[in-house]
Amino acid sequence: MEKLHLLFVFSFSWLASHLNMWLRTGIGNSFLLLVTEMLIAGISLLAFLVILCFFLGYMERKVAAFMEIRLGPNRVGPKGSLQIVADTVKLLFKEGLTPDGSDKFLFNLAPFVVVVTSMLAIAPLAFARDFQLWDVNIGIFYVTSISSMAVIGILMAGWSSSNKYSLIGAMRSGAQIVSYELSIGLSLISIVILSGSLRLSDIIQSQANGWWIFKGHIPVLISFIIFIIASTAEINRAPFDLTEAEQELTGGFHTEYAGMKFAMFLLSEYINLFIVSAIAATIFLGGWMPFHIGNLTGFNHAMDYIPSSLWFFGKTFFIIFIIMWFRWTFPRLRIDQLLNLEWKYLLPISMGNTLLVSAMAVFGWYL
Amino acid sequence: MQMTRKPSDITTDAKSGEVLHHEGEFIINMGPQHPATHGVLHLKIWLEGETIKKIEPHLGYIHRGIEKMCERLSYRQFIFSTSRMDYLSAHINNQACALAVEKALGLEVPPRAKAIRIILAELTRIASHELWWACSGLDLGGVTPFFYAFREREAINDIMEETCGARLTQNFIVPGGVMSDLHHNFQKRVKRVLTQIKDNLHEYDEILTGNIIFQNRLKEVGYLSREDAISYGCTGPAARGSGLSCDIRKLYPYDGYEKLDFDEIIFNEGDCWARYRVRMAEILQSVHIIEQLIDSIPDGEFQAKTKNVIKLPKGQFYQRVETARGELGVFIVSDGAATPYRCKFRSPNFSNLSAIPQMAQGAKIGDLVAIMATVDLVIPDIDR
Amino acid sequence: MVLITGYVKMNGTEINIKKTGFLKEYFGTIFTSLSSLLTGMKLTGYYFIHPNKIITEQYPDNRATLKMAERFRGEVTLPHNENNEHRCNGCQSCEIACPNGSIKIVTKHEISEDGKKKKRIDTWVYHLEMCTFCNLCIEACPSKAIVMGKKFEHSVYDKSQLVKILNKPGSKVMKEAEE
Amino acid sequence: MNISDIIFYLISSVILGGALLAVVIRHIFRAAVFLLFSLIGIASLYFYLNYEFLAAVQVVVYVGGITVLIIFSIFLTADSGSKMRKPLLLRAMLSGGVALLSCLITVRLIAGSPPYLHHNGAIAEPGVRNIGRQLLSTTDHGYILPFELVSILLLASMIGCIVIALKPEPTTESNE
Repeated sequence: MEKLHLLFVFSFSWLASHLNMWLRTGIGNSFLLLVTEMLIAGISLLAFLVILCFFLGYMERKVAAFMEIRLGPNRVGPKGSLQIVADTVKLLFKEGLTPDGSDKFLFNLAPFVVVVTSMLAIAPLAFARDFQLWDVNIGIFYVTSISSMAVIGILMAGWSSSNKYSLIGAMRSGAQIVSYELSIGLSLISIVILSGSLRLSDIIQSQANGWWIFKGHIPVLISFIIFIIASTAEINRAPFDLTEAEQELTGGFHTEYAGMKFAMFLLSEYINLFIVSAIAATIFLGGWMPFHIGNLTGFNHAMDYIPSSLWFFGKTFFIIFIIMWFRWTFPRLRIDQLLNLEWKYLLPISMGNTLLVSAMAVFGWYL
Repeated sequence: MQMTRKPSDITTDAKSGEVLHHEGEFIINMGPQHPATHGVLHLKIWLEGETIKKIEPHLGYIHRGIEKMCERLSYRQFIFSTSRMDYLSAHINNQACALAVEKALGLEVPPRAKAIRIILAELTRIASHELWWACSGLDLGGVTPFFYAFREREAINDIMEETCGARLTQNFIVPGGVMSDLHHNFQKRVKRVLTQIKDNLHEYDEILTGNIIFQNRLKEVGYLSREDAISYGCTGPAARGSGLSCDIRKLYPYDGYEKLDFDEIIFNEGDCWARYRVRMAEILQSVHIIEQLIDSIPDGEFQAKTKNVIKLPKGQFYQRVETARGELGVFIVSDGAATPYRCKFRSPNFSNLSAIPQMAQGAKIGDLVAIMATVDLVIPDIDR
Repeated sequence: MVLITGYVKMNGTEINIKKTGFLKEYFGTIFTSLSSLLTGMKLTGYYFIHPNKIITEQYPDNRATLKMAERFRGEVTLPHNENNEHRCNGCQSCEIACPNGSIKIVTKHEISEDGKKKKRIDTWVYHLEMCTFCNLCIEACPSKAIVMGKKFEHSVYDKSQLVKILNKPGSKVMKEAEE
Repeated sequence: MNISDIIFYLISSVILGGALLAVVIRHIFRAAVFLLFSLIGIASLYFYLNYEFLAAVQVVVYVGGITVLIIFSIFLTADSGSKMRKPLLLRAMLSGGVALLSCLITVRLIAGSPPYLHHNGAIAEPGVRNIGRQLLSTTDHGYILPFELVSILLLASMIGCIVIALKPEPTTESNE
């Protein structure tokens, strides 16, 4: 029966525990065991990120194409699915130019800083039931703190290129990320207040009887919307892509980058996109928690049979799709409008919303 | 904290002593290769932060000497070269040249040719405005509208290809009429395109016109007063957005525009949003004009009889038309020979460009892109 | 519908923004702007789930079925019939009509059976790289010898390949087209 | 030497090396970046000691907040790209002396108090709830005062940035 269940529900936690057992029997030394496990986790994470970026790149092109009544990539591989691989190969073989007047040390460091900061934030994410790299007790706070570092890589890239467009792009990104962090923090805090913990696994567990977006009524819905808007701005995607602003700044902070160094910015953009969507899915949509309706046990049971990883990725890609949908619909904001939107609309509303949520938490007005 | 500027903060030119820039100012060269200049225009921009203090347009990157070239081409030949000026209203440029020659010769154009010319000119105007709409969406960061507009524009270009043989630089007009008669599919396809445009125009409004981000990018940006529009010589939608009545089709009708019912679109706000609405309304006006003509194209000749070698009488001849971007004037000085003695084009974009520094005073870089988008510059027309 | 009312500077002209009470305006703008954004998303979403509306032409794949318009100006051609005859009698009207000298007709004098000297073309040189496809040569040709071809894929690796000789070797002028 | 020692010395060398380079290097932007490395090193030391909350605060306040403000003010100063001139010998010696003195005091403090270094891992894992209570309580071990002081630090750096960024209004061009 247990075996049968596993056939239906492919479980990452089962895989992880068995791997752990196997390694434990094979390697006696605890230090070596730790190193091996870290290596396995790191390599599989890297492989996952690369595959994820390939997929997201393909998805973005196809979403864009279908929204723009065209076909998108359809030559390389089946339905053009290998187009992004071809592009990566092209970028790999391109010359990694370093401009003459640039600060060469910082110029070459910046892409790595950007990628590393985005990769760090992936550690506490729960990909499936009991499958988490690092269940740190300050999960959410950790992610926000790491994402506050992201701006530094962009500032470094923009400044060290010694290109005026890059510099303007970097300045814009600084103003943008620093201010939108506030809204993100406040919208996350509303869920932290309701669930009473910063630990991601606790937050997911608190949604066992219903996702926060359903349990939390309108205030949580508002903070969800604010989170989506602010995180779109935080990861510099259209309509908030003022740092790149192709038509204004010819590429913004990465104007001077080419080849692999440019690919790293692209990589970090997609990782960031995945992370904010995963966080939104975890915090508001219950992470890997399946969808349950009240006392419909039959329906709930059927939902339980869908693997938890599928739930997580389904929700995450739903939010990724929404953010892509934004990008391929809206024109770009101007810098002062961007700041006005944050300081005059999102921040006051999310502050008031936090008050409402606190009241909800104090009086137990949720489910 | 009032402080006087130190002399060391000002950089001056070593030779002329001219003040080049002040401390804290930031000079950016926008173009000649820049995604938003739509061609090889170079704008030298003095910035303070992101605010524009001064703009200096630098021209000449695509100067081909079309005016000089025209002086060695015969009156039949020189029409084609004007297609390469404002390539988005190539047909209307050709029409201007032909009209100038006809005016000089006192040639009467058959009514069928006139009707064909007007229909094609209005189709060109619609196609040009579609492209402008697509590009202004693109300039402001929305990529998707671009493809929606190109869907209709392609249909118009297909009609052009079928009747004129070319999609963009048609060269369908000859002195005294048009080159050949309409294709037998023409009326059917034009009607289909008109319904397609009218059916799809609401999508344009949904994705861009009604969009709050787009509106805020255009409203109260790039103000040009009516007085400034006059003194800079602005014409076309750029000036009509400032409340200046300057539609040549109304003021100096040609080729039978006087018999048609259409409105001159004027908005008084003078900002980018007004210029945007002028063009959007003009699409509908052009559709209206074509609808009046398409079922009642007169029968008869499509070309008046002209001599093999056209020689203009001695004198000076000027003809203006309304292109998609404003007033195009063709000035021909003839010494009685088979080629013009002097040929001069008054192009709308050159004058409209000169108003951009005025419009962009105190604007941001993002606003400059919006201004460039709504003025709708075609760079080869500036340089000629 | 003014979501962001900052940056009100219009060279001294004042703009009157209607005052309808702060809260009403504040939340009104939020709702109107959100609805305007959702309208746009509805449109793109509609096209996303309607792939049958895609307008892309699969160009290199549809070569077999691709049909150019009958008046399409691809290149100047000099049609020959099955007896290797063309209609050009070398009058050079097209060469004169061409605005940018992309046609060069080299003529020779042929002595016909009845002993008369006749002008015949030797080589009909067409510079495709200079041609602007303005159709003036076709218009000018009195004997309708040249027509516009439909071929449009002209890209070559060497510019010299674009200089074409249109009359086939050994070709003659048709009887009915002489003079 | 076991693995935790190796990690400790690695992190410490990043902190010390970053700090030293931040002081010595004469490119102002690079100095800021090395300062950043040093601060990240301190954060990772906290992580290493399982003080996650403190580490995250370190990242948010110092790396995400103060360093970004410093970098911004560097942007706004004129010659951020050129090398700074060499400091006066006297000043360099003076600051070196101060650094040495404070280093000695720290060593003396560590040597004279219960040994920190002999603990492996965390002394205690402070929960977020406890930290919150402690931070905002006014009882014996409450930290409301240091908490407020930290905010003053942020305020000070923000005001500093504004002062640098605020260009004096020129009088010569005011009526152009």
